[in-house]
Amino acid sequence: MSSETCLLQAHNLACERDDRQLFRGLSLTAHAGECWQIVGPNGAGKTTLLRVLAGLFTHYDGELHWHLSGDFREHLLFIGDRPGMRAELTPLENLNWLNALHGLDDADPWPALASAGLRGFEDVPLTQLSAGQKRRASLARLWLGEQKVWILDEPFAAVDAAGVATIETRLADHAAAGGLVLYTSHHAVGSEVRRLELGP
Amino acid sequence: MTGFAPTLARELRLGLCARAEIINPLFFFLMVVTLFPLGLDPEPDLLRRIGPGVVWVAALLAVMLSLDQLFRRDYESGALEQLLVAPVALYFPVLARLLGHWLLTGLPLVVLSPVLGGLFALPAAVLDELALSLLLGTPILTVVGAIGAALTTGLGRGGMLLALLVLPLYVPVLIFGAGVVGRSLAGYDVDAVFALLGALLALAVSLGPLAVAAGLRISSGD
Amino acid sequence: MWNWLKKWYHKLGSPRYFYEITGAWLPWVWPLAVLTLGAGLVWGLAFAPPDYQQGNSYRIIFIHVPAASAALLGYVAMGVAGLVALVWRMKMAEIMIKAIAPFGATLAAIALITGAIWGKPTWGTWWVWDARLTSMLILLFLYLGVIALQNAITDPRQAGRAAGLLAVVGVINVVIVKYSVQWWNSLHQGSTIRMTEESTMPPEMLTPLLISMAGFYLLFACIVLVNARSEVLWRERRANWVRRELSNVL
Amino acid sequence: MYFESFADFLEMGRHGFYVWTAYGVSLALIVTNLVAMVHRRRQVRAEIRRASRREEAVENHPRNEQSS
Repeated sequence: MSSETCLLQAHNLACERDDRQLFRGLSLTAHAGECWQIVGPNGAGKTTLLRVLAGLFTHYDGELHWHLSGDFREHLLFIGDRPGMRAELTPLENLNWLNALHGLDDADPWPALASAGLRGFEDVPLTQLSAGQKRRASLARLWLGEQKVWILDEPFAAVDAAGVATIETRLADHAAAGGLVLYTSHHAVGSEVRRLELGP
Repeated sequence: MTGFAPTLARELRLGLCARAEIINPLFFFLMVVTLFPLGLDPEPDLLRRIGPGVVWVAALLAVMLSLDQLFRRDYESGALEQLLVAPVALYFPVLARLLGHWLLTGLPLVVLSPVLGGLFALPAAVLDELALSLLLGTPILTVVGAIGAALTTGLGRGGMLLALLVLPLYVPVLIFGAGVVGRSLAGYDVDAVFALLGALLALAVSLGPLAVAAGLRISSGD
Repeated sequence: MWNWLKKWYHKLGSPRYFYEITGAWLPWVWPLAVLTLGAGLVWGLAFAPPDYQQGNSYRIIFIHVPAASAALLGYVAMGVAGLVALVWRMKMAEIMIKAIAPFGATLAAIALITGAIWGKPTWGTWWVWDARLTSMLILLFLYLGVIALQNAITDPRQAGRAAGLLAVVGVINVVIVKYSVQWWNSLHQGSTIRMTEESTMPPEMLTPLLISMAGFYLLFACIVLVNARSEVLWRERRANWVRRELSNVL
Repeated sequence: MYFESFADFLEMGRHGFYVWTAYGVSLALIVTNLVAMVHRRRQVRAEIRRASRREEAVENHPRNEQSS
């Protein structure tokens, strides 16, 4: 992987949360086209690391550089452990809001929701959807934007086997198309996924 | 692409489907105001003197209580996280959020205030000044209260803490707001006080959302 | 001068250096504070002449005015520390807010209590809705707000930054409150009831007042520095310089 | 010294009660702060020493399965 496709350089990251050392001396160089699986026992700081990479959590030591043009958040799709959507609203309303925030005004949420397996549930308030369906609603964004970097926290949680397969192929396609995927899960996507171990 | 319009649209939609959030502050406002004549003495001269102050304190408490849950569901659902990760200056979505919330809670108080003014035997001439003072004042209360709400979002039950943080910040607004009607009842000219309220409003609208944005970042772990 | 200030700003910004340098200052500042405060109060209580109108009750001024001005100065300092904590993300600034708040609130309470007690012989009532006393009451609530917020948040960094933001907003509010309360006060009972302005005081009363003011500021500085140093040790307890510092010091 | 005698100093022409109450309350509040300050200082130092002693104990002779 040549250096100019290097998207992320993290050097000697260390994070302490509530008096516990989560991780220390963590370095990571990620290039376009790669898919990173972040593994580690519960409480090892996987979610915290994702939030550090997404710029949501800034109390860490060490250096972190995104080699992306302009505001790195323009190229970032972050789906955290929470759905990121208001339960009172329908997937359509939520996605329209999220698209507008990311300047994707022309992106059509209908096909994306269909690919995420929510055909027929597009305008049902999230409160009436199952946990798996709620997860699919937030994962519908994988088919919406053209953000280069995806940071996903447990994307396969509460998703059935069929859903796992579709998401898996989507992640692989995105990496193959020159994107970068960083996700936490115990489920490996394809053979050449790179693993980042956290924990003691 | 400032995120203002979509957030305002979303906020109004959210507000309308959670109708209780609109009605509760209104009922609270009505009830608190009716307590005073019961607790004191319904004699018109007394009511006229305490009227503006009572209406203003009730409005102030109603706005503050409606703010306690302002960002909580956004925080718990992760929507707040998405707002922080979006490539957008937080000022605009926050301003839209506050405007939406004010339209659903502050404005109804303004519309209702002449009725309550009547309960306190306030002369008709003063009622429009009361309404105007609330029209200028309630947005300030919303913005300043939102700073406290942003800071207590991450905490479980912010209620009492929010009051402790925000009530001292409400004092100048209360003094000038209630003072307007008091002064005009006493026959003085009140343009200067309206100007002061307007100045506070300008300060709140311009700097407030920045403080709210900073508060939201801090509450979500920044 | 400017880069001298910047040098000190960065040096004091590092908790370890702050701990060491203030450790050297404290043995000198403590006696200075006690002496100045003692001298100011004793002079004001025993040697200054009584006020021709109020008699001896005005001697309360030697504790009321210094406490009030130190409380206000403390809040402004907290506001500045809050700004530094937010903009430059300096850990030391957060620690300073935590160190200033408790004694600042105490000083505001002292100013209130002494002001109220002073009102009794002078105007016959325990509480007077005087502009300065009312502003001091609101300042006390602002202090309590910062302390309450800090205790409500468990994560120290988050608590520090949240308190910092509240302190910055509070400082802006203190200025507005001061003028709005003065306007409100002039509105309702005219300005007949006013605490004696210290500027019109004769020198034999003004000198002890200024000395006890200096005494209060020094005492405030000492308490803040000691609290800040304890907080530095606690926040840096995982660092080995803290372990070394404590292991050889018995 | 403005006052003739120490008793007169305490009396302060019928204002003594107010002056000394004000000073007494203020002194009490200041002393509480000083006591809290010293207590916090000792508590922090003791806790850190205890923590470092505990860690040394674990490092020197780990008592769990590694040693068996």
